[in-house]
Amino acid sequence: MNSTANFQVDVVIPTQTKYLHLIGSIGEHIGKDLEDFSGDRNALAYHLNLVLTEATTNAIKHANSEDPKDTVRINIDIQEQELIIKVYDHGQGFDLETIPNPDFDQLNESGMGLFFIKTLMDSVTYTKSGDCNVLEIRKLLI
Amino acid sequence: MNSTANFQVDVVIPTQTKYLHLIGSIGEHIGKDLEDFSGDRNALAYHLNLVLTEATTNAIKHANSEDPKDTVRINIDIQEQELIIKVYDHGQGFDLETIPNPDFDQLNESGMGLFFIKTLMDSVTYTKSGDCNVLEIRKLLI
Amino acid sequence: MIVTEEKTNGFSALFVKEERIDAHNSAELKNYILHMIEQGKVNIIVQLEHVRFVDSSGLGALLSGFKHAEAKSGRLALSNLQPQVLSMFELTRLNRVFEIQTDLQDFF
Amino acid sequence: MIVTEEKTNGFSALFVKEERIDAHNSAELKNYILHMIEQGKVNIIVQLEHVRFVDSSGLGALLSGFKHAEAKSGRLALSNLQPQVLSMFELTRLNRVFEIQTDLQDFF
Ligand SMILES: Nc1ncnc2c1ncn2[C@@H]1O[C@H](COP(=O)(O)OP(=O)(O)O)[C@@H](O)[C@H]1O
Ligand SMILES: Nc1ncnc2c1ncn2[C@@H]1O[C@H](COP(=O)(O)OP(=O)(O)O)[C@@H](O)[C@H]1O
Repeated sequence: MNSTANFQVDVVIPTQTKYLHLIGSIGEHIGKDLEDFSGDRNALAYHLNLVLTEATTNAIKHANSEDPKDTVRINIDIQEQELIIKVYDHGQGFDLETIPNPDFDQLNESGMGLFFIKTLMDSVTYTKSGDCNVLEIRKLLI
Repeated sequence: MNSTANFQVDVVIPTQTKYLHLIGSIGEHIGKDLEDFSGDRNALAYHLNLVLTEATTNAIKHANSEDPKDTVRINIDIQEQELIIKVYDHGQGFDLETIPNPDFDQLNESGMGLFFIKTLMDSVTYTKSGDCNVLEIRKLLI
Repeated sequence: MIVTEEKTNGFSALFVKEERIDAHNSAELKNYILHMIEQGKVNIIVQLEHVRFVDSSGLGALLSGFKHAEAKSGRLALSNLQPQVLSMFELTRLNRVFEIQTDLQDFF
Repeated sequence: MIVTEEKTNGFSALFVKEERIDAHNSAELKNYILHMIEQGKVNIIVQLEHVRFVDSSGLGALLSGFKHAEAKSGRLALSNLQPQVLSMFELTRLNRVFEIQTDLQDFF
């Protein structure tokens, strides 16, 4: 039997930054539990913590619909060879292609979140899905 | 605005004890985030960690259908006044009413899990639900 | 399960270096203690300073060690419990079974 | 955000006592540092020994402090970074911006 069987986590949180710790920790634990991953599991754990934190922060900060009952949904699907994170927001959306990488010679206080996500994971897309937007992040586990 | 808005966590794990840490930690974080809870939030965090760990352990150990692809689903629903945990298993089930409290004068190595759940939470039921069983645990947050 | 063992004043001190004891690692702790007792180390103090969380199977592992040590006229005691871990012993009244000290040194 | 401040050799050492800096508490860290600079404490070493996790907003808070200290002819440096936290500075090449020492004492 494969020691890292498929599993799923689905979380719906209010748009409040106090929940970032919960979301990040879930990513950290998942990384540490992926016993079949041949790379550095502690690094993977940190990276999943970071990527989930950054993606959720963006959904809270940039896509807040001003409705105090607005929520962010985070879905994590761990398959044998791949981990798929989906973060759903109810904001006005944005065009991922137009966001440039940070200028490393003159770094800015902000604008590093998507850079981390793109650098540490294998693919990232942002699309409309029904009445919300979904940031989909994939990481190969082989 | 209520600072502890409603939120939900839904996790599906393989029947392996290595995932207990993840499930327990989620409970611990939720407890610490419940800013409206008037009682001791650190104690609540420990209790949710414990109750989720015990309930998931039972679903893994006593209800394992021998199928390596068997899973346990854990659902946590945080509402304004109440927290509801549901743990779904695919085993043969059991009758919660027939399980006695531990004999404190002659304690046994096992049989303390349900005692913790009943003592620390406000209500517990175990019922059939479709093709699975569900242990439902409620804790008032007022 | 990370544990270390030390011999002090005729006792074997067992330091549990895990933050969490649950059904994933409690069988290992139980077997470790039973193995110590089989080797003739029947007076054991389990030092729990690092343990932030223990579930019913963890309590069960310690209770099993207690009973086996007693059966060989030894004893198994506990030290350095974090407050929330101690409260698990109180809820199950296991604090009346185990001798529990604030610090390992308090046994001597 | 739990921080403590110490005056050493003309520097203000700021000890961050949180395990995690993210968008929930980074604004507080940023404002704390800016307030120090406004008070004339323009030479700051941020001691990060306790910090196990930092996100982009945490890096941004430190960078903001760095820029403000520099604008007042001071400097903001860092010490005691855990390896994974250091790797965040390397990924963004912020390790070329900040002076980073293994230990607070290494500055003196
Ligand atoms: N979910 C989102 N909805 C709307 N805009 C977003 C979203 N995520 C990112 N953006 C846009 O992309 C930009 C870059 O994001 P990021 O790299 O995470 O840095 P930062 O959030 O610090 O600006 C943001 O400033 C914002 O304009
Ligand atoms: N999900 C379950 N499916 C079947 N039986 C269960 C389940 N949960 C608990 N039980 C039964 O209830 C008993 C008591 O459970 P518990 O108090 O948690 O102690 P322990 O698991 O240590 O025996 C178990 O031994 C088992 O027979």
